[in-house]
Amino acid sequence: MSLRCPSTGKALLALAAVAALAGGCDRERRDLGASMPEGGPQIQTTDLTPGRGGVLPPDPRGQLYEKSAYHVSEGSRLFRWYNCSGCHANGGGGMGPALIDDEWRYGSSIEQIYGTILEGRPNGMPSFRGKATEQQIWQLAAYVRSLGGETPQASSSRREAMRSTPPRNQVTPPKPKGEGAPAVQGTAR
Amino acid sequence: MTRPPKKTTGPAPSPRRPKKEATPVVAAPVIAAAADAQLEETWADAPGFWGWLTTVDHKRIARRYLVTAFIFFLLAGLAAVAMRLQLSKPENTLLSPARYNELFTIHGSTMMFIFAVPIMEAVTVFLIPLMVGARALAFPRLNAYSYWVYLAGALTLWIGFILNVGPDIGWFAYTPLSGPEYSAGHRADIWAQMITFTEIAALAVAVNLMATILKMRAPGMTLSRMPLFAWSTLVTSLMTIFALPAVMLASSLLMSDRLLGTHFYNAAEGGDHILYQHLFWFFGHPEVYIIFLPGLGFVSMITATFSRRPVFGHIVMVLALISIGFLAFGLWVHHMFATGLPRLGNSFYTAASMAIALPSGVQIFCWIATIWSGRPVFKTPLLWVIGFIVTFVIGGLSGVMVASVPLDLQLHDTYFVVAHFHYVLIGGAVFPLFGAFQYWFPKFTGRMLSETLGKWHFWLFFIGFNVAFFPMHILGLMGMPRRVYTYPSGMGWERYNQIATLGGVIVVVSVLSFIVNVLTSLRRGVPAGDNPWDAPSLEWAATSPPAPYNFAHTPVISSREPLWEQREVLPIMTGLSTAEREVLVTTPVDAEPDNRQSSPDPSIWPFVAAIATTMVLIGTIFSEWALVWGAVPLTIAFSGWFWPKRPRRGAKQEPQ
Amino acid sequence: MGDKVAEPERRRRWWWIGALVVLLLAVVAAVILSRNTSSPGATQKIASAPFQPGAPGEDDGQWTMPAKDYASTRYSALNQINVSNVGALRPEFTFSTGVNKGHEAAPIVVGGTMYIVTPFPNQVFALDLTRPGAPLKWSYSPKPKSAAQGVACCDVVNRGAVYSDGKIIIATLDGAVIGLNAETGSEAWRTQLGDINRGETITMAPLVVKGKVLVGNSGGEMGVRGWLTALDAGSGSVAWRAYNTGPDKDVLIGADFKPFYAMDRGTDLGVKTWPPEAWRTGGATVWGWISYDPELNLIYYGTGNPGPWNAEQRPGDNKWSSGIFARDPDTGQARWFYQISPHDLHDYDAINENVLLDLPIGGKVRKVLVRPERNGYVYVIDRASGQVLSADPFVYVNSSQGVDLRTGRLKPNKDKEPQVGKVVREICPSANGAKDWNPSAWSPRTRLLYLPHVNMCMDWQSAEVNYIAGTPYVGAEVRMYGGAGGNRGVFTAWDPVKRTKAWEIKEDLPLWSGALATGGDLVFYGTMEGWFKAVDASNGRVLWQFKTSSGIIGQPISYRGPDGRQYIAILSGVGGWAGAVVSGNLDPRDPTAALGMANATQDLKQKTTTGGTLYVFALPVHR
Amino acid sequence: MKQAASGLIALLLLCGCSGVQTPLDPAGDQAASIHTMWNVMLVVCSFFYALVIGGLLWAVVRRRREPVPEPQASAHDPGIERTLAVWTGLILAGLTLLISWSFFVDRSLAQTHDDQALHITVTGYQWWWRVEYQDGPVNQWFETANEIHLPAGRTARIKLESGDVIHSFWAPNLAGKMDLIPGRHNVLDITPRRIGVYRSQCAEFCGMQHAHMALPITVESPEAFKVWRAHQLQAAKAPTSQQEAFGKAVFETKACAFCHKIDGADAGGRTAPNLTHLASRPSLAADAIPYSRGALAGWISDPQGMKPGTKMPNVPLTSAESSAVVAYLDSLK
Repeated sequence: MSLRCPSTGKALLALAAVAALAGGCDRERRDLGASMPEGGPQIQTTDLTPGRGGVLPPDPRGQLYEKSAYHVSEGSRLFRWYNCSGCHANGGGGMGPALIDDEWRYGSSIEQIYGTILEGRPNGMPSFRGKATEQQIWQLAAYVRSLGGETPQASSSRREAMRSTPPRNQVTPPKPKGEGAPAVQGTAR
Repeated sequence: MTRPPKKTTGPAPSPRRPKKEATPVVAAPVIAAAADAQLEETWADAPGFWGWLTTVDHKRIARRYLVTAFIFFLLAGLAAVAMRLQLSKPENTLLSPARYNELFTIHGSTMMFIFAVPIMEAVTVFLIPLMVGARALAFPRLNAYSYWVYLAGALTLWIGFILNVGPDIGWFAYTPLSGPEYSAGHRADIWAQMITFTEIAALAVAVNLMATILKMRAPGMTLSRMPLFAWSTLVTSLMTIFALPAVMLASSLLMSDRLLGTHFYNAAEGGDHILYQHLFWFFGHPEVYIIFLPGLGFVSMITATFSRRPVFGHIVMVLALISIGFLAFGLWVHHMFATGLPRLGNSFYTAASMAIALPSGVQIFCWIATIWSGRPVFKTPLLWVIGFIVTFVIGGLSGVMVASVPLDLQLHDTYFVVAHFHYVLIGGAVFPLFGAFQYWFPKFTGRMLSETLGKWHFWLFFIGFNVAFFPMHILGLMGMPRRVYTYPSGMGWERYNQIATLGGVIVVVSVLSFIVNVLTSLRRGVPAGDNPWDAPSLEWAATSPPAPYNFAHTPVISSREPLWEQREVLPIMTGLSTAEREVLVTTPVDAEPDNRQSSPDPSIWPFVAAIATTMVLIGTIFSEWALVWGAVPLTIAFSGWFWPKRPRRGAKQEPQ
Repeated sequence: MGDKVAEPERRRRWWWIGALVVLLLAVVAAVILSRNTSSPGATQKIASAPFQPGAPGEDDGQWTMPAKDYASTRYSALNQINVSNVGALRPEFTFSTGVNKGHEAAPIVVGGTMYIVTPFPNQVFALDLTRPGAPLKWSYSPKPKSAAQGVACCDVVNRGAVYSDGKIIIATLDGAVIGLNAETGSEAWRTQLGDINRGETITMAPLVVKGKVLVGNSGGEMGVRGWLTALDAGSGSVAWRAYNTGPDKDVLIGADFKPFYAMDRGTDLGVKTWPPEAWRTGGATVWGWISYDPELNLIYYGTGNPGPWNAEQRPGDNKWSSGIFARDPDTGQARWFYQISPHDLHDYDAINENVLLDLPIGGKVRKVLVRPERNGYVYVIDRASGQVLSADPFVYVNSSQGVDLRTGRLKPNKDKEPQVGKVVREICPSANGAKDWNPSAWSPRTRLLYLPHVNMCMDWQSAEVNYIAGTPYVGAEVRMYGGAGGNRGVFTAWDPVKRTKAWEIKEDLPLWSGALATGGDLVFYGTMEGWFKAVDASNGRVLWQFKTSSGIIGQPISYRGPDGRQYIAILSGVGGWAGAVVSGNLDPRDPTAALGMANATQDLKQKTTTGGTLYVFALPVHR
Repeated sequence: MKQAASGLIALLLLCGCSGVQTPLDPAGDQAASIHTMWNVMLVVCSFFYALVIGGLLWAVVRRRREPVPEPQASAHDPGIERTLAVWTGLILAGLTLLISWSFFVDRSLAQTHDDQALHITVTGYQWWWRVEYQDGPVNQWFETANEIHLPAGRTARIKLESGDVIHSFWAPNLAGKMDLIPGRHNVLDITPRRIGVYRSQCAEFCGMQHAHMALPITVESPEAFKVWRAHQLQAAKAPTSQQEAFGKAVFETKACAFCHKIDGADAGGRTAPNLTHLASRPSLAADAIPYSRGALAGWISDPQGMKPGTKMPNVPLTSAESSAVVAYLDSLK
């Protein structure tokens, strides 16, 4: 169990030496309706890029939404409001595929999940283009990432409703980072 | 009006272990200068920063508490000013809602947990050993540990605030808003751990004070001869010990709901949000009495000294204090009248809440009667007492008003209640506190505070306070709810909010004048001598500032006002070792000397234990395993702390 | 008799008492055992089910509709395979459909050809039975829209085709009904009925009555407005459509609508028993079984659950959901309706099969409709008037407290009523019901109804839900688990006259396959692990079983092949709601997955994999 | 010192007696009985305060010119002890009066039950109110948001539920407040008497926009109420102009229909206010802004600007789409 907010955690521990803690912890930052560069991220569903290069750099906004507890919790609210939980339940799946396992048919990076929500997928995933706003799709993608255990849990994974996904410490050890379906990882592998 | 400093005469010969029925020895032979030097060396701290870290002298730690608590009082005051500026005009955009919610949370939490309780305990920790004639507190190292844990808690909250991770859920943090669903991230966890920190510190001090008062009073200071200040501290400590665990339980259960997925406060799975409110307010109401009961102790001491006569109806005052102590635990539900609890039950709590007006009414009568039958000397401390009576009674009466269920359904969570508790807490605790500063500053520092600046400070504070908070009664009656970051125009609230903001500014000016008074008096204040006010209680028998061992020889008490009864010479008792740190333990009721107890030496271990406690508590915010791995440093620190003391190598000197 | 009696004396007395007790026990056991084996007179013949050939000779050996006949008995009179020789049964040929989803269809046999329909993409295969190994004669792929998979609540299933004068008629997942020429497989006509953007799909097997193809939509979980449509079998044009919510003119309720109970009488109840506008997204879909009584000229079918599952969002009786309609097939006009679960709280769709029988009740033979219902009761209803003659639980039920036969109303159990923001625990039976769509079979020989069903309970929490067309409109989180005894499936033989259970077989996994009763006094069913079993119709002893490649949720059939031998056919391929964990590759760590079913089938992934194979069994040729 | 005290009491009396959100201007039975309780409380407490301040002033002024004597031992003074006994008796009498008065007022509040009461369910959400009228047959029930209409003279029995955190329903001119707590079912009886528009505001801290969570309560004559009620039962008016039709299309196809509900349009969202009769409401966004077409346009274009942190996102609409939606919503009287 890594300390999720390593810089702040250590800083708080060394209380005696109160260093200048610049930058702080953006886990909690709430930029309400802040103006973000418009237009969604570049989306690439496959790892195959003919010829050399072609691996897309990660979209900076992805990190911002994924790491922010506020945005992930807003994403979990929208996951219920927009009836995603109707098909995906609390991550286990139903009509739609499971989101808490590590099989990603269309890629597990936040940009690819953004693309899946925006454009929909042929086998039954509806397209939310023009329905959910851009920030909402980012928030939903960040929440789906946290469901899949790809990002640190925003807060306890307990839901107001039934304890559907086990609390963090009872989740079986983190899933092996298997290849799974095509996943465009930002970092060079 | 300075009196010749009283010289404590030297030790009289007496058998090595005073017998059970040792009669106070009257003769006061010449001081053995050598004994004093020996005591000085035994009770001295290590020099420099290491000494500062390892000291267990209750006076140094109390000063540290005072300064730290006062700094956080200023910070919370600035938060209050920022809130007042935001509320000065309707639909203001000075502060964003998120920032305003963080500010009112940190203002409330700091004032309640980090300023009020600790500063009252600081003053009592400094004075109680002196007042009961003891050389030190019962558990000096526990006192040192409590300061460091308190400091850690205060810094957790404020560093969280600076890093924009601060709580924004109110000082009460009701679930489900503070629960995992509606408070993402660690804002609420930081609040919950701050509670655990500050409550550990407060419990430690309460235990310390009770033990000191009950077991270490000077011989002859029977319960009936104990000063009222000691009584109020005793009752406060008792209430602390019973009330604080409730909030620690509430915040720990909240933490386990948030991080472990338990369902204590999850209505869906059988939990209950009202459980949180019961646990919190079972602590919440005794907490406000814990804050202003020491204030009543200050008022009693100041009134007696400046009316030149003991407080009228000592027995009645003590009974009033004790009954407040018990009644305080019987009326917490008046904070929850609007939650839909059974109506008949609420009426019982109305009766209990109103019943507290009886003991406070009696106390007010006794103070006025003391002033009436004494010859009041209008020094600044007495001004603060008079200001206290004027303000606190308004707060008490508005308290009686909101105690009634139907009326509370209109006034609950409005600015009327904000006015009520500021009148009761500032009136009941801060007024006496400033009076106490003015009164005991000479004893703390050896210099007098200036009377003119003191009077400026009082009048500015009195006017500023009433201008700031009285209009809030009206705002509440005009329907303005609490904790709103802004309000619509056209409701008629603008005028009163502007007046309140103006009052706030005046209060800031008055506090500045107080700071100036303190800083200048520290250097250029008139040297105070032992008893500048010719006060009756025992602390004025020690030097100003008192020696590390407080009294060379433990005084023997034969009346409630020792320095007024034995005006010339104070009988003393000998027999405590000067080569080792020793304190006298006496029987609880009759203060008969019982045995001698060795008092722990200065040590770094309390500080290390506090660091270990901090690591555990901060760690649990991020992962539950910190509870497990944190046990290792804790064990090391506490075993180091309680490691048995090696007897001093040198020859054991025969005690004088 | 104090303790002064000598020690040995007392010990001897104890000996006497012990012996006596043992003797007594032996007698009691004998009595119990004897009663059990008394088979209910295997052969005494009283008037068997109407319009149903009694003697094996009369059975045409065909299987032209999934329920075998209009009375939905699923009884084949063929008895070449019987209790004595079933042990030798072995697979004659197999056929892989190439689809890995839930195979709920019943193979259809007409003349020398067998027709099977696969789950999405709903391919139709015609197998030539006259030639060894039954090679493929023709195949037809309707190419339904793939997005339809996103609005199919409980696996992309299809319950089979139907044959009618030269045509094979199927329904596709994206809501089209297609008539195919039975000989060539060419498309005769294709009519689009459902709209996937409103959440409508079709999974049921159509039924052809007097030249009209009757088919209904599914999508109760998507806020669809349920209907039953009749198409002309020849041209595919819509003859009439009866909605199950809304004003009387939409529901085809007219002058001759005479429901038996007062609660179902009134004008425009399809609007009045809903909050304003809520009936437009009120569910009551038709995705189950239809029966037809030629004498009374009435079709009988059930309506699905009201939408959304969160009952607080739709106060009122929510007419005409969770009930049984009787209509005139020619005009569609309703004759009577009985609401089984008014204001249904637990998703008990009333779409199960209606077995039309003539049973001796109260001293005289009455035309009844036997309905083993999802809410846990076996209803015996007079199919002329709609009067409920009896309703007896065949599983442990605590979600309701029985049916008040005077008013016909189901008595709900107050403390099992779900609330928003509160988890209500241990509601039995679970949302999929005591027995879901998988049809039972009736044997006129043993006069027992064979029910393949489940034994499961659930925790339920309601929640507010937005209606967004084309997305799920459920509003509840459910967590199911095995009921008392831990076994999640039961195969029960039920005697509708004595209204008691004759015998039962406890199965580990939920039973999701149909049942088949044959003249050879055998009953066939399949388990979700893939075992295809034949049991003795009289006492339930398992006489033969065969492990197929995947879990069985299909409907077994029996037919006489061109070579005169009796064949048994079954489609194996796990899926459906119960098998969603495997067919949808879900993650059982989330107990609310697949609408709560994942929690009850956490071990299914270890016990079966997906698949899609037709198995046809027969006895070895006489040596 | 004496003038200051009496001045304070005077200020208390004359404060804002009329207002749309004050307990001092009761317009309903419950608020009226509480108002009498307030007056009694004020009188009794002022009396005691006057005594205390009088005693204090006297004690302070009495011997201030005399020389400071030596501190004497505590003399036994029977005169003061008798005064203390009187003072204690006075306090006991005062408390008994207040406690019993409060008990009887509370009993009267708890007892109001009226079998033909109006049944309303108010559900509190983070930062708006759903109001459901549940009288008569089920298809006569209807739902509105952020406003309540009450017929004068008829008791309304309001069931209080919460959809997320704790809120508190408080209409000071009509009745005391009652919390909305998830997992609990509280009930509040209101019997309005005087016709007028009063304001109710959430009184329990419920998060970022706790300040903007209010709703206007219109008390009207029973006839006017019947007209209003019949109007609310009708579905939304079909768009008349082409722009309104385009606005309806935009509303149904963009994000609006995901959360909002309009009976008569293809929009069934339930987690946001029902907009079927939006234009007939006195205010927008839980009484954050008084209703006007311009305010509606401003709100739709930038809700985060007006009410930061609200759950309504800034939906990107072209100016034509936005003005069409505003035209359509403004037509929903």
